[in-house]
Amino acid sequence: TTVFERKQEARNPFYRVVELTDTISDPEVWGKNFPLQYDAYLKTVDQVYTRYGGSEAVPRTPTAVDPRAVVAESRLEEDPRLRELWAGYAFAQDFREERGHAYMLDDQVFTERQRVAQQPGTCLHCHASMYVPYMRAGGGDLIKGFETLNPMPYAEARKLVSHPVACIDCHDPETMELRVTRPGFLEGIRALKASQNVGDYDVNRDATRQEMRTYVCGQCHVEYYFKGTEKRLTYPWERGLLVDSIFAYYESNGHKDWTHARSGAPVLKAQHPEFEMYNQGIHARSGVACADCHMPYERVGALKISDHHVRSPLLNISQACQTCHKLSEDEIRQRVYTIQDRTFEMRNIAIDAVLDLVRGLEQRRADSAAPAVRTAQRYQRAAQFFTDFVEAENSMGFHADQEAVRILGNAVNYARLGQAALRGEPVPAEPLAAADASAHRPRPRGERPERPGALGGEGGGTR
Amino acid sequence: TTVFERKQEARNPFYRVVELTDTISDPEVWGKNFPLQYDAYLKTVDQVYTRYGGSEAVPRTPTAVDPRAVVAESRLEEDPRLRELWAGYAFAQDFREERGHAYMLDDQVFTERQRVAQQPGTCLHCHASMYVPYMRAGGGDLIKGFETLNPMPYAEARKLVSHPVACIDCHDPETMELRVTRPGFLEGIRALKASQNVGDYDVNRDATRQEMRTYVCGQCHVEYYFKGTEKRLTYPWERGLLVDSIFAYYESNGHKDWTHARSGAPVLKAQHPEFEMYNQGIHARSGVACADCHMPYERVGALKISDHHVRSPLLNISQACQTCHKLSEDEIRQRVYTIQDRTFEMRNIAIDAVLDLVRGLEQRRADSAAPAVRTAQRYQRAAQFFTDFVEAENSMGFHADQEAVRILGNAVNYARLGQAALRGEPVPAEPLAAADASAHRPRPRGERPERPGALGGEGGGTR
Amino acid sequence: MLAAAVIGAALGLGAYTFIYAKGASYLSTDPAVCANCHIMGEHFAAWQRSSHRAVAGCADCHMPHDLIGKYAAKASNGFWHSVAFTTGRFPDPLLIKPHNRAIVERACRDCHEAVTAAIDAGEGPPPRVRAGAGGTPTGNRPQLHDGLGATGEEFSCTFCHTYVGHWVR
Ligand code: HEC
Ligand code: HEC
Ligand code: HEC
Ligand code: HEC
Ligand code: HEC
Ligand code: HEC
Ligand code: HEC
Ligand code: HEC
Ligand code: HEC
Ligand code: HEC
Ligand code: HEC
Ligand code: HEC
Ligand code: HEC
Ligand code: HEC
Ligand SMILES: [Ca+2]
Ligand SMILES: [Ca+2]
Repeated sequence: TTVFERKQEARNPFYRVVELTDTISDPEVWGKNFPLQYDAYLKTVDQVYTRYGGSEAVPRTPTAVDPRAVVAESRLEEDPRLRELWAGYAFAQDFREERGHAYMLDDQVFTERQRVAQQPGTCLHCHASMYVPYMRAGGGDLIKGFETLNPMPYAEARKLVSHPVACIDCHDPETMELRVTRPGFLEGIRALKASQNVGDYDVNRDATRQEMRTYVCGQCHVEYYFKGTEKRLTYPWERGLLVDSIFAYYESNGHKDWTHARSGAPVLKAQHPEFEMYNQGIHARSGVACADCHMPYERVGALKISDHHVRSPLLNISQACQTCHKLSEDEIRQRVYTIQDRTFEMRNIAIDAVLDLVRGLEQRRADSAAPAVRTAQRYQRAAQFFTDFVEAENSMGFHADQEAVRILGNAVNYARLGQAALRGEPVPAEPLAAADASAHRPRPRGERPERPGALGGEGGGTR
Repeated sequence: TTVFERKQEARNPFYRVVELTDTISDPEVWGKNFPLQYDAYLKTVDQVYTRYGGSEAVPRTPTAVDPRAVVAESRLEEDPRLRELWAGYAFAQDFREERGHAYMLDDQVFTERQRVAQQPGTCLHCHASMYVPYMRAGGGDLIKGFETLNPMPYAEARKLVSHPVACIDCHDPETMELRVTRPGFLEGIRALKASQNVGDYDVNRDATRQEMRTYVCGQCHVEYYFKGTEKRLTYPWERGLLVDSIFAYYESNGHKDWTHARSGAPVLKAQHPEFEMYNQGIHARSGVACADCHMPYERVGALKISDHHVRSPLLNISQACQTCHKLSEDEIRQRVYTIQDRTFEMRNIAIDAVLDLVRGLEQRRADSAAPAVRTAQRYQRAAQFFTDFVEAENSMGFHADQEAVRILGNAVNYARLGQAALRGEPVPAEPLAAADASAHRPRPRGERPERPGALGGEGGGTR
Repeated sequence: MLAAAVIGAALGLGAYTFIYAKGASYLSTDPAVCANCHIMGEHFAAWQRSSHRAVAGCADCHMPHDLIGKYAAKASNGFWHSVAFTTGRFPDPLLIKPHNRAIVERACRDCHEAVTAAIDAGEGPPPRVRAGAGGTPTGNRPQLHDGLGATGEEFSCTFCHTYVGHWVR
């Protein structure tokens, strides 16, 4: 190519080959207008791993029930403690490292978690291109379609979808502007904003472009649960995004994901709270969006486009980080690993702590009615959720480094208090009260008036 | 090059009024040549507090034993738990928020810690201008002077000094270049470098200018202990600066600061490990020095000079932070408080955890010979040191936010294991082994080879 | 021989671009012409919002202030940037090269020596060689000292004042 051509290129970003409408799910069609983005999008089949992320391509012999020839590594084999941690729940059966978007539909269909438990159509909300299917099922009403698919048996609902997340799920076909198409997020963010006294929040109307670069990911990379018999997908954000607020929410409605097989406690499982954790981190605070790191702008010829090969930024450090951090790739990688290794250390300590409590409770299964045991169970519920909140989050602490370790520190403390409860020692009835229930609470320093005028003492500076 | 040679290149900003020599401690004399720095230096008598730092000017009626009319707030009154934490040690008697350099000598002389315990001359190393006194006592040999003063009774050694830290302690009188004058740091950093396979390290010869901007502070803002009967001031860095390495060092030589009055455990007290913590933080990693934040450049007239009013950067955000962080003062302050509040929360949890263990041990004082109790005591020693390492560090976590919380998380875990030991449950004999002693240690992910070539799976991108 | 061919090609190519793409603009001092290359665009935009827009143009910071050096650097940068631009082979995002950073460092001082006289020795002996590195402060930001050795500056203005020219973050 010559500079001349490059100057041409710069003037017209793409050629409109086909007319895109609001009913075309197939990304291949969209790809005709946007070949560069489409080619990158297809690359999400690649499997490359980093120290804690990416994914490992593990070959397997396809079977009738599971035709996959390659899967991602099993997290259960990597750390058998997880089977004990989730005893009695489908996750103890099969839990793997997540991989690229291209696999989302297959991996959901063929996970053994489908065989050990009856899953609802709700699952598809985050594992397929749902915009068109929802609109169809709802006769043009997205929410109605959502409500129709949720309660369906998974297998039945599965027949209505045909692609993993596709262009139409994040883009308006006419303007190509970003848009949120997921009822779960539309309702979740609205509840969150309401808790911040922002009424009637409509993300597609009120969000800034930079916010949208995060919200489109927040459609799926969040903690969730199925509400009631309608199995309505719900994001527990009514009280805020902090793990403490989310746990308080579950305490208030008494929701449990399952009863722990060994301790008998009514427990919770956190799932991929990337959006929630990211929001506690320095990058969110600095206005950096998911897309800035996971879909960084790349120079293709004269064009700057968003890299649609969504993946670990550690596999693309120069574009993902060096725009803002003028450091060597190696130094940047080391900074991430330093943060992740610290988190990994505390994660391991926290899992041990929870399991110690579980074993203590197991020995007391007989008198599980005893108040002491009941209280200890509540502490397990807290310790377990807090531990899981970091374990299930996929950046191994990077998205909010100090917060991740704060959460794990609290988890260890809940486990400690649970064991104390088992011993019949007095502990706060409410785990969430523990952090504030210190015997000798110091005068909160924060409450001192800020910065009074300077006051010269007698000094000694020159004596 | 020297400040004076700079004359050739530009208008020399300084008028050489007096001839400075290596025997002039009095900063007032130096101030004749450098009035701007001297005026700022005198300002360290100001007392202004921030949420967790600065200091509060508390008036008191002078007495014969303690003539101070103003002191800093008592940390013991602020958080009475500290009396229990340090039961049996001088710190349980009197421990205050630290204030400006101008007070260092008086505050050391008049603290009640002097009355409840016999202190050695070593104390002065970091509380006075020592260069000239050491040189005198050593007949021109700094180390000899150091060794002479250390074992002296404090009151006697006190007579040999006359100023708080002064210009001569950080500057070469001829070139005005920074220099390290403290034997404790000279020997400590040399031991540290040796552990990193850097032989014969001479800080004044080998350090870069930017490093010196940190090392002059590292002369005093560090963890320390008095070695042997010679009371030699020693910085425990032989194995590294991490709290884990420092604790391992104390385990290896069996050093204890005192025997805990309530648990009978041989415990340690960490003191102001600013240098150690800072080195685990992102700023150290980015090459930012103590002086960059605590002595930022300021424009005075036509000149920019270093602000010698050493203080909390939160009292001077525009100079200390805004050159690198283009954010509002308010946003910067909030970022610091967010980090500090998280650290403060975990600090409070950790102190409670340690005290729970202490009470458990107290009830078992009778059979303190029992192996279970002995083990529990070792865990108290670990939990207590880790907790103190953050409690005693003066930035409330800011210098290394994630590391501070990791340390506290480990402290809570040590307390938990100590209580388990008391119950006779099996725990690792070595507290430091606990973090690695997990029953089911996952395959360290780090050990997977880094980034193998991409491998395309069967995908499903367009199915 | 092969090498020669490659160089020859590079020369031809470079020369072509140099002329066509107003590579000659490197010999001018009008910021707009640096922006001629779209990849310089964001810097141009950022510079227009910077504290120096009114007082220093690209060349004031990126070109040596003495005549010979100025044209040498312009020619070399102009030529190589042209080659790189045409072949499309260059890092994205751009990272300043040590020798060019040294030029910038020098430029700061040329304009601000009076202000910084008290804190900066200006040109002097090469900076102390750092023993050890490891976890030591400056050890992890190599580029902080890259190029400084070349001019003998003891420390880097841009370490703190990265924003002055054009902050593209
Ligand atoms: C400042 C950069 C940055 C931002 C912003 C960011 N991430 Fe990440 N993310 C990372 C890094 C670094 C990792 C760790 C990757 C690794 O360990 O290989 C990561 C990991 C992940 C992973 C696991 C990736 C893998 O390879 O297994 C997911 C999923 C993820 N992030 C989603 C998100 C979402 C959703 C958001 C926004 C809510 C977000 N990230 C915001 C940098 C970022
Ligand atoms: C709120 C969105 C959402 C819902 C609802 C959801 N998932 Fe996922 N799922 C994700 C995200 C995001 C990932 C990737 C991150 C991760 O694996 O933690 C994922 C990963 C997976 C994986 C691959 C990793 C693993 O866990 O082995 C499987 C399998 C899976 N989901 C199955 C299901 C099933 C079954 C359901 C319904 C019970 C379901 N998902 C519901 C968002 C969701
Ligand atoms: C998971 C969400 C997601 C999916 C799926 C997705 N995109 Fe994007 N796309 C984005 C984001 C985020 C941006 C950046 C938008 C911005 O900066 O405002 C973007 C930008 C674009 C742009 C604008 C130019 C650019 O590259 O920044 C085009 C064109 C585009 N996408 C096409 C596609 C096509 C074609 C597909 C399907 C093959 C697709 N996108 C699938 C999230 C997505
Ligand atoms: C429709 C739901 C959905 C949306 C929208 C979505 N993701 Fe994902 N994402 C998933 C699922 C499900 C997986 C796991 C797929 C699997 O393991 O089979 C995943 C996996 C990932 C991974 C892991 C890749 C790897 O190699 O481990 C990253 C990183 C990621 N997503 C980032 C993002 C970002 C950034 C956005 C927004 C630009 C986004 N996702 C939007 C559902 C979604
Ligand atoms: C769009 C700009 C931007 C991008 C892209 C970006 N960062 Fe940052 N990063 C920041 C800002 C802003 C801060 C906060 C500190 C500051 O104000 O300088 C920060 C802080 C950090 C810190 C220090 C905070 C901590 O937790 O220790 C690390 C480490 C970091 N970033 C790593 C990364 C990595 C790795 C990537 C790429 C995956 C990345 N950043 C991408 C802007 C960015
Ligand atoms: C990046 C900026 C930065 C660097 C570098 C830094 N500090 Fe600090 N330091 C702070 C902040 C912010 C605080 C919190 C002040 C407050 O809470 O009011 C602090 C607090 C302190 C305090 C307590 C101050 C008070 O007002 O009570 C001391 C002592 C201290 N630092 C010493 C050091 C030493 C010694 C070094 C180098 C080894 C260092 N700092 C490096 C920013 C920094
Ligand atoms: C000779 C020992 C010594 C040296 C060298 C030293 N300090 Fe201090 N520093 C002290 C002592 C002792 C105090 C406490 C004084 C008191 O409370 O009476 C103190 C207090 C402080 C405070 C707290 C001020 C406040 O308002 O709470 C800060 C900040 C501080 N030093 C920073 C530094 C920095 C930065 C350097 C290097 C540029 C440095 N110190 C060098 C011994 C030293
Ligand atoms: C290695 C250097 C060093 C040595 C040795 C040292 N100090 Fe300090 N001292 C400091 C620093 C730095 C501070 C300010 C930071 C802080 O208070 O945590 C300080 C603060 C103090 C304070 C004011 C705050 C408080 O604790 O009430 C007193 C009093 C004090 N020291 C007494 C002593 C006594 C008595 C000794 C000897 C037993 C001693 N110091 C030995 C460095 C030292
Ligand atoms: C606790 C350490 C410390 C003490 C005490 C100290 N200085 Fe400094 N001084 C510094 C540091 C750090 C710098 C910055 C040096 C550099 O950037 O290389 C400095 C720089 C200077 C400079 C060079 C110009 C400038 O402002 O950067 C002069 C002159 C100076 N100090 C004079 C004095 C005088 C006079 C006193 C006594 C009144 C004094 N200093 C006390 C640490 C100290
Ligand atoms: C000389 C430059 C410099 C100075 C001065 C400086 N910083 Fe930083 N700061 C950095 C760098 C570099 C990073 C690492 C992130 C990055 O690479 O952008 C950082 C990161 C941070 C972060 C994010 C890391 C975290 O732990 O969350 C905060 C918060 C921060 N700085 C606050 C401050 C405050 C407050 C001050 C003043 C007391 C200050 N900084 C002074 C350069 C500086
Ligand atoms: C006031 C001084 C100043 C001016 C004026 C200036 N620059 Fe720079 N430039 C710098 C500095 C400093 C850096 C190095 C930034 C870094 O990496 O720390 C730089 C780096 C660069 C880089 C390398 C990429 C990067 O971001 O580091 C490019 C390209 C660049 N400048 C182009 C320009 C252009 C084009 C102009 C005019 C529109 C310009 N500069 C004007 C100071 C300046
Ligand atoms: C012919 C197109 C073109 C013009 C005109 C141009 N640049 Fe560049 N510039 C480039 C390219 C291509 C690169 C990347 C070269 C590389 O990094 O290998 C670059 C890189 C740079 C860099 C960073 C890399 C380095 O070599 O340090 C700086 C600084 C820079 N240019 C400054 C300028 C300034 C100042 C001007 C105007 C006087 C200018 N450029 C005009 C094409 C151009
Ligand atoms: C062509 C002359 C020139 C060059 C080259 C130059 N400056 Fe300046 N600079 C000025 C002038 C004129 C001002 C505005 C008047 C003043 O504040 O002194 C200024 C202002 C500043 C300011 C104060 C405003 C601000 O942005 O905070 C800083 C800091 C500064 N320059 C640093 C630098 C640095 C660092 C470099 C090199 C990367 C540099 N300058 C290069 C002339 C120059
Ligand atoms: C360690 C950080 C640091 C370094 C290195 C540094 N500066 Fe500064 N500079 C500052 C700070 C802080 C200020 C004060 C800003 C203020 O007063 O608000 C400043 C102020 C200035 C000003 C005056 C701005 C005004 O108020 O008009 C100029 C000009 C300047 N610096 C240029 C330089 C030059 C040239 C160099 C290299 C020789 C340099 N600086 C090196 C931190 C630094
Ligand atoms: Ca993964
Ligand atoms: Ca203080």
